[in-house]
Amino acid sequence: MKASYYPGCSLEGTAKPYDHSSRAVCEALGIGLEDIPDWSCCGSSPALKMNKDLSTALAAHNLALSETQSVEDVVIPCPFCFRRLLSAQAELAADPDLKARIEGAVEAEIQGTTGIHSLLGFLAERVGADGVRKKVQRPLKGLRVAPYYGCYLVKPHDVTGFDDPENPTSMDDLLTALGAETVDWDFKTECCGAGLAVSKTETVRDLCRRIVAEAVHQKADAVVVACQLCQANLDMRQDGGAMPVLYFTQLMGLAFGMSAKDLGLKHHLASPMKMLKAKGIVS
Amino acid sequence: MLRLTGQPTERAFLHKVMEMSGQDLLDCLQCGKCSGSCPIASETVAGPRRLIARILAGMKDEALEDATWWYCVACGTCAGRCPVEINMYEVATALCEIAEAEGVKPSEPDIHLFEELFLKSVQKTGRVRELQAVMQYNLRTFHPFKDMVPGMKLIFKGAISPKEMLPGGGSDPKVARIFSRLAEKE
Amino acid sequence: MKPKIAIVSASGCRACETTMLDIHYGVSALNRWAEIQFWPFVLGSSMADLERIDHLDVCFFSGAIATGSDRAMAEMLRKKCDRLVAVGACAAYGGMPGLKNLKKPATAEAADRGDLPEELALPEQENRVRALDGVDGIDRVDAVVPGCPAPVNLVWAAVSALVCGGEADARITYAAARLPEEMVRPILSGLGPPPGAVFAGEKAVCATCSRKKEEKRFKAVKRPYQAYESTGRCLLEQGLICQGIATREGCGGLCTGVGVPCRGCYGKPPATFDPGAKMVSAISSTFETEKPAEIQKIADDFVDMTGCFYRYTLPAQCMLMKG
Amino acid sequence: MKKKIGVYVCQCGTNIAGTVDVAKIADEIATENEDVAVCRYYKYMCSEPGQKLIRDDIAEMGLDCVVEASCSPKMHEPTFRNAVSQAGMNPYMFEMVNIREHCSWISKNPDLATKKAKDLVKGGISRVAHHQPLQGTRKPVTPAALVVGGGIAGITASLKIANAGYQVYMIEKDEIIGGRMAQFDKTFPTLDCAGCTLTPKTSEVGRHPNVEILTKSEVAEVTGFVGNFKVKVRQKPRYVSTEKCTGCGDCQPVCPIDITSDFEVGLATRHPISRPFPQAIPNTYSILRAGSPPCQTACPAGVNAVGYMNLTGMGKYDEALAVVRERMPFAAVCGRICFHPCESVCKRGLLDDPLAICYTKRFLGDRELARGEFVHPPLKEAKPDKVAIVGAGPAGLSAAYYLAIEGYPVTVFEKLPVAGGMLAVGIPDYRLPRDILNAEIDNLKGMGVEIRTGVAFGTDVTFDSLEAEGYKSFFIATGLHNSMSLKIQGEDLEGVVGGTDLLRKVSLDEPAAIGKKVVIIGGGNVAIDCARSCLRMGADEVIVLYRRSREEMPAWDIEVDEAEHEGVQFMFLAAPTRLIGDGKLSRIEYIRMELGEPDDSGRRRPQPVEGSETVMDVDTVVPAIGQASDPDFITKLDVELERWGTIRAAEGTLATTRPGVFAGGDCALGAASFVEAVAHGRQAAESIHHYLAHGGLRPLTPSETPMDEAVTEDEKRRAKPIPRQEMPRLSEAKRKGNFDEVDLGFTEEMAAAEGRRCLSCSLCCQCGECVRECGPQAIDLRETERVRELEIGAIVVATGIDIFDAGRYPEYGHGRYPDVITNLQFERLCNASGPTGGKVVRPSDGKVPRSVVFVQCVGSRDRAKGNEYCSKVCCMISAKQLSIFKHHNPDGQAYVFYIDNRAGGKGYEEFLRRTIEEDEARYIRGRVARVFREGGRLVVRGEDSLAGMPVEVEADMVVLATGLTAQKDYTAVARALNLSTDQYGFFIESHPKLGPVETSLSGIFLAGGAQGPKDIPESVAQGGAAGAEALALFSVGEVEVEPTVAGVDERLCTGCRTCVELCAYNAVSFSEECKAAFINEALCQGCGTCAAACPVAAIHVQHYTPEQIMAQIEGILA
Amino acid sequence: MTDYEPKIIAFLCNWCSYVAADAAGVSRFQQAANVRVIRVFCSGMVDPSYVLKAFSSGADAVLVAGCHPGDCHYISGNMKALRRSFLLANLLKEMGVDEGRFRLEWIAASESPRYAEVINEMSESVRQLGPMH
Repeated sequence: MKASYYPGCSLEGTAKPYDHSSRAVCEALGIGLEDIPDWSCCGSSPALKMNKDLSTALAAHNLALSETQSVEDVVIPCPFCFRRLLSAQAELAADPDLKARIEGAVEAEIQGTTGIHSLLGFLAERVGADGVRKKVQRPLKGLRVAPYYGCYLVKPHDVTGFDDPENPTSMDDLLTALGAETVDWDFKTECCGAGLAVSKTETVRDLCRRIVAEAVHQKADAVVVACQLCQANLDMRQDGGAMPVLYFTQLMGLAFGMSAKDLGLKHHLASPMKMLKAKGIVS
Repeated sequence: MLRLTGQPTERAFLHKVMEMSGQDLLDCLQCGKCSGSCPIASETVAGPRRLIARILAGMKDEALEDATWWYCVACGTCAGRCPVEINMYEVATALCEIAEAEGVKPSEPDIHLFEELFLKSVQKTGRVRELQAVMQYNLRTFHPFKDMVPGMKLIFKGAISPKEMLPGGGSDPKVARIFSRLAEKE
Repeated sequence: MKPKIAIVSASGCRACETTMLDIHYGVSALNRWAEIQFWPFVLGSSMADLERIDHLDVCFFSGAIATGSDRAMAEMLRKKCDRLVAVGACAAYGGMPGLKNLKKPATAEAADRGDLPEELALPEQENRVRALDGVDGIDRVDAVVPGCPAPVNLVWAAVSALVCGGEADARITYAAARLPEEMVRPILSGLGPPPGAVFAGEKAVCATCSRKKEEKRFKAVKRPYQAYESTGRCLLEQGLICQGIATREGCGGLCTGVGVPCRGCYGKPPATFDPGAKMVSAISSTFETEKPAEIQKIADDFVDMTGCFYRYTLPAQCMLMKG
Repeated sequence: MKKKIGVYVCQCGTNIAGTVDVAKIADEIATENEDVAVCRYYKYMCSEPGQKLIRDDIAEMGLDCVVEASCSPKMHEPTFRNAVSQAGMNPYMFEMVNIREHCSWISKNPDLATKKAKDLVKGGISRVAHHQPLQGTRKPVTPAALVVGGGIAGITASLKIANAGYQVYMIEKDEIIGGRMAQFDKTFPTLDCAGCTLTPKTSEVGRHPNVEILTKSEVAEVTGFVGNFKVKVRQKPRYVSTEKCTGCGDCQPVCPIDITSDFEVGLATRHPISRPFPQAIPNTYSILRAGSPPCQTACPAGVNAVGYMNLTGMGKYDEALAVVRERMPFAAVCGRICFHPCESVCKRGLLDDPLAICYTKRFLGDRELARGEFVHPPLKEAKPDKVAIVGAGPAGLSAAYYLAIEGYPVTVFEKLPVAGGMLAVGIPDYRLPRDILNAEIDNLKGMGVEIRTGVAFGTDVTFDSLEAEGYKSFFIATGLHNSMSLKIQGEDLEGVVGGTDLLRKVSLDEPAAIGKKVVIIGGGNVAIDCARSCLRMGADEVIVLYRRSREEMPAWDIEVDEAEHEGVQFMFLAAPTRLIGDGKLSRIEYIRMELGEPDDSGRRRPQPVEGSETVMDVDTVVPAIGQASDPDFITKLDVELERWGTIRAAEGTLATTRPGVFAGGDCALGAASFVEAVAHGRQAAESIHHYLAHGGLRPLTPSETPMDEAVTEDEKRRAKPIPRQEMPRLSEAKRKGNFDEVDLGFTEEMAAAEGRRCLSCSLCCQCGECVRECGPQAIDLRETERVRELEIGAIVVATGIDIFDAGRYPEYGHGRYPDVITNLQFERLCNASGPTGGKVVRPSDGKVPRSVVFVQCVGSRDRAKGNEYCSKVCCMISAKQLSIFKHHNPDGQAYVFYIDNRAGGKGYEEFLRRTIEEDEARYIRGRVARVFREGGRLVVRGEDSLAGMPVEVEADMVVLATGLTAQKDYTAVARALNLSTDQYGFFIESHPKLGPVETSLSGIFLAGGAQGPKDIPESVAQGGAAGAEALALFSVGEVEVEPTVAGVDERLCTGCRTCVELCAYNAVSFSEECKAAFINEALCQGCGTCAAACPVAAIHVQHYTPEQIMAQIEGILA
Repeated sequence: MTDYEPKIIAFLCNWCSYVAADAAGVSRFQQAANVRVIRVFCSGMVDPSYVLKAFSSGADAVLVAGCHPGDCHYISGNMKALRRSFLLANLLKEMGVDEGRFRLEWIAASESPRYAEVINEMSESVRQLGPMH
């Protein structure tokens, strides 16, 4: 299986563990990732907020770049990049005038035939729990995790078309396949405050505190995320700083027998190492 | 006091927002499910329902100065639950563009500043350099030591490198051209 | 005094005119009843002769109006004779020459281009082929004998009604022709045929067709060679496009009786509006499927419906081609 | 003669005149159209002065026809027709033109709208000139009403009609009447007890001499017309006779099945045999059954596996075995050799693994054999007619068993020295030990069945000789015992043994010399049996040659697997071409095959690969490619045969062409399975019994409709976490060189565990426990669906409403959290006869809730969820419920999240205020965004939009005010009754203001929620109104049937018969006498399909003739 | 061409499409005023002759609308209309009538918005086609 890979800016920056673990896990699962050449920022929430055309154009620019590759699917770990590219492709298909305008701005024609997937969605749909289970070398027995999907993967549903926006389960299934126990909780898609982290830190702190508190109440050993912004916010803005916030790819990597160091597990503020050692998952 | 006279201009702002956002705000039931769903609605941030109420009422200035759309993180929760399927982050973009075009001063300057720094970074290098943007923001808002402690911890853990905070990096002329082309057209 | 008659043919194959020669005891019999004043085909009469004639009682006109001279002759005859009779499908409905109307005439196209060669200009072509009653200068046609060619028995019925008066042997003639009661009664009482009488039946061919009708469920179009029938069953029920259901009778089901699907040479039955529309309606209503794709498939097997359903009637009875 | 036409254009206030220039039209029409004698316009033509205008003109000017241009004819056509007929004009000389709905209301451009209106008027004028005076016919009315739906609206309508002295048939989908109201506790705004209000009504209906209640019934089809409807009603079985049942309730506790109670909205379970509440009408029990379960449907013999599995689960093995024996006399045999199609369709298999039905049955049989006590139903009184059965195979013996129970003296004639047919001589011992078979056959002997082995029918005995001995009927079940020939060279060589011959020899211990290397040809079970037998008989090498691949092999997988384990080799895609040897076989030549295109059976057809012939040494070849009948025997029977050499036996009766002779099993069916043969045997027994007892043939009783095969939530809940039991097997080492049985059988514990795994997906499992318990013998599990035909004059449709599925709001967590309930569930919690005995407690822990949140508009006013309308009653229901809650728990606090409080009704607003003022309910204006768990508590989040702030409420219980929707099956009802529904599925009334209970179909009326959401008083009012409409019809006693039906002009009809097949009402026939089509006016509905298709325009629908329509087209476009 | 107003003849089934047309009016759904409605009992009543008549009398387009498959008030009259529509369309095509000028639509009584939509859409497309001859 081959796919184009669009890491997005954060995965080059603060979220290197997500990038590394994603690449490693895909390799282990036999998915050949090929980076979009010269990819750029999707515009993220600032562009979406401030300039609709710019937002669409930046996403379209990357779509055009991906269309130069000889793969049918783009896999995107960052949920916001995922939703932006998906949304832009749909907008262009629906509005010929917009398409003409944007194609002029990005100096490329856009076919709009690329399959756009979030990394979680791709693994859930193409590999599935059974495929993941086959690769497990070190089952995560005894690990109780709270899967946290955040917003952009599943909301709004008519844009992303992925899983159930109120109670998604695709990550739960993958984690269960790894041998972990998942918490059935109601904060899977409660917002962490996302991009307000820098400018409205207190708002984000309030939101994150509540999410982590519920994870604690549910006796979770860790919160598992599929988004670098969720990870950064939950990790940095929680009370006590004891609840590890891990990428689902890191746990997959662990179960596939990779080392904690390679997976960047030591890079989190709330360190999972002690807990993982206690469970005998890392030595 | 809102004084209504029946002039067609009373609805001009509403129709402009509807056209730019593609959202049919006249469908709004004012049921408040959006504001109940909104993660950032609070004592101080009105939330989508009241923002729509203001637009429907023709309270243009109040709507453009409403903090709600500055705060909106486009999480999409309200859109998914809305009984008439209004997507609020599309409305937020429309309001932002109108405010920008009409020179309305951002009511939430700090959010505005961060988003602007972010986009500048994209324009300059094609990709955003997060830590740089954050450092610039902290400097510009006179909180240079904000998040110093976790930042240091992360550096200590090797998660981030202090070098990344420094200005610099390559450029992506293609992306810069996208910015300039779109600017030309407006 | 014997009635003065004319027998003429405009554009066409002249088969109907030949039928005039075949009637009853042949032309000699006709001569007994009438004085044939103008008959170019047999007497070698010319237009100049016609111009000299002051008055005619009856004219049997066959052939379609396709040329200027056709039109001129028809108009002149109308003026000169009391009863103008259209004999055969061409004169009655435009006939096969009428199918020319589906395409703009080559002469007209050439004229449009401005390179009409001298020799093509003659004879002068009408823009549209018309039935006798489609000509502007003709306000009425007094009687019609349909068919391609018009059959002997009907022609004789017309001749005897219009020329011979109510003579004794005519009764047998009408019985043989199976003309409707309403038409025969006035003829026999000496009143002559009602205005615009059509010397044919008023039902459709099916009424006299000898074939067995069971149930109409149309599955697929078949060509005669594909449908071998030995059962004597209705041809349409076997998938052949037989127009007997929507064609005026009078022929006695001659073609269908020998396994040839009716082609509609008698034109539409009196109560219907357009023969093609009725063929479409009657056949398609019985398509044996309700799935759009399958209906489409059956429908697409009907080729050249215009040429088929309006083979003899395009100028006169096809509503979309008139005018 | 020219007609004098009057034209009247209505201004409709400003409705028309606001856009359409009415005056201009009137002017122009009057001047342009010479047929128009008068053209007027007026403000309101439909008003009395307007109508008078027309009437006066008709009288004074002698108008022939009238054109009225105003609103839709659907609105006022009857009004104006009345007006003109009052002035002495035939009402059909009138034409109505719609210039309001179609012109003024749809356009803002006065010019275009005026032009359009004028065109339409011109069309009307041209048309009306061709109108003919028509006279409707009068038909008597059948004075009986059908009321569809037994809720409060239907009950009200029924009582009104019945009390006036007319017959009423009330049909109800459920087992009891009362509808939704029966589930309610109290009603708003008076807080009356719903039960106390309703039950007197239900019991009045129940005992009313003029009302017949048909429960569990649905309208299947309605034909006819007003006053003369013919209604087919499909009545599902109750299984409990309403006459015999005394309501004692003894049946209920013995029922082994628990299912979720719909009446209690999932808050309690019930048994399939039950009565929803003690005061229910009909006040008798009934049984819920979903249909024939997949296992039973799949079983050729129709054995009730669900029944015996459940009984086994309860440890009632004798009863279980009795259920098996109802359709399968040989439990132990069947449990060993059946190919159990039941298991592959078992619904439990969709959850984990299917039930081990077959092994459980074997356990039951083995247990009986071990105890040595044969269980069979008591034999009926002995009958004199002797029956001869030819062939002691499974078909013959089964027939013998069931005939013996029926009381017939039965003799079975068997050519072979042993009984059992292929069971004895075709199936090797290792699969079916001989002693098991013989024991089950001996049981039959114990019932008086005589089995004469070694007697060949046709030679030793014949039809004639047996008839002389007094045999009255025969069943031929001789099977297929010859092997099919390979049709290749060398088949007569020594060393070639037919498959069935080989197995027979092995079974009968006859010498069957097989060599060291054996090749079996074929891919069926016989081939595998031969292969495994040869191994056991000492062959060194056994090769199965099959011309297709493993996938296409008809043999069962498990058999092939076992054979492979035991060392049988397989050579696929190979077919023999020649057997070589000099008197004695020494070599076989075979050719490679490849698979080509699929054939008729869907399997890919094997084709030989040219030049790939190979020769192999071999000692014995066993052709096992199929079985054939014995031609010598079968042709002498003097009965008709099928082309392929089997006996022709009629489907359903198994009768042959010789009277009194029946045939079944392989000799009639072709090679089939054991269980199919048993099914035939039982069918034959039934047919023979019918033949002998009643002297005729009757097709067998129809089988039950198969049930839905998708797994339901309730079934998932019922699935006990027990894994499928593994069959203990003989180790492979112990199998060599003997014919010992491989499968060792279930233990009692294993069988019982397997039985408990059954989901009882058919609901009632027909185990018969209740039947055994029922004193008055009121239960008949064999009852089947019936179709009743009723003659009806008027129909009241009161099918009621359904409740919006709250699960469609995942954010509210209904179905996820037990304490988030719907308001209907809350009603049951309050109800004294409900699951908690009337205590308002939390379903999760039975504690009294302190904080209860009511969530409004769940499924109402929500376009995204498809229900844009307001359900009208939920605001009041919540107010009522919180008030009840407060009365139960004065310390509690109720919160209501609402959008707008809709309290439009007498006393409603006052009631609502009281809940705020006296019950101190906190009304929060805002739609709830989410219900979630935080810190172990339920939290309801929304916006208090009046305060302008998000708000969260910690709740002990959340009540969702679910909206009202149309019934789920509304399309079926609409189609059966030919009614239109709106986009939500509510039936459309004839006019929203003036015809709220009438439909577009005269004689069919609406009442209650079927027409739209409404509360009880409105439903009752509408029920009464609908009843009155029906009564009005009955009291007049006749109806005028519109003259707008089709007619044939025989003068034009040519008899082509195009029309005959097209009529959906069979109103058109061909009259051989007139040689023309004939239309039965009583059946004709006037749709005009025939007229449109008639190729000679001989058919026309009155008032819609081609002349009229063509004229209208011309007029419009002129 | 700007002031060209096509004339469309619409044969509407009395039980579904006519009800939808009425309801569209009641709901004031604005529609192009180009359609002239002729009420028939059933779409199965519409003889192809009427369609030809309309065209030959000067209509620019013809719409036949009936109940959805399975919902016919007369059980299956609409299916007869469906069967006819294909052969009729082929005939019209042969005679040079543009494809969009004849349409068969299913419009249920409840589908008044769809009725307005069909009318507007058809008016616009026929306007684009221009006059018939």
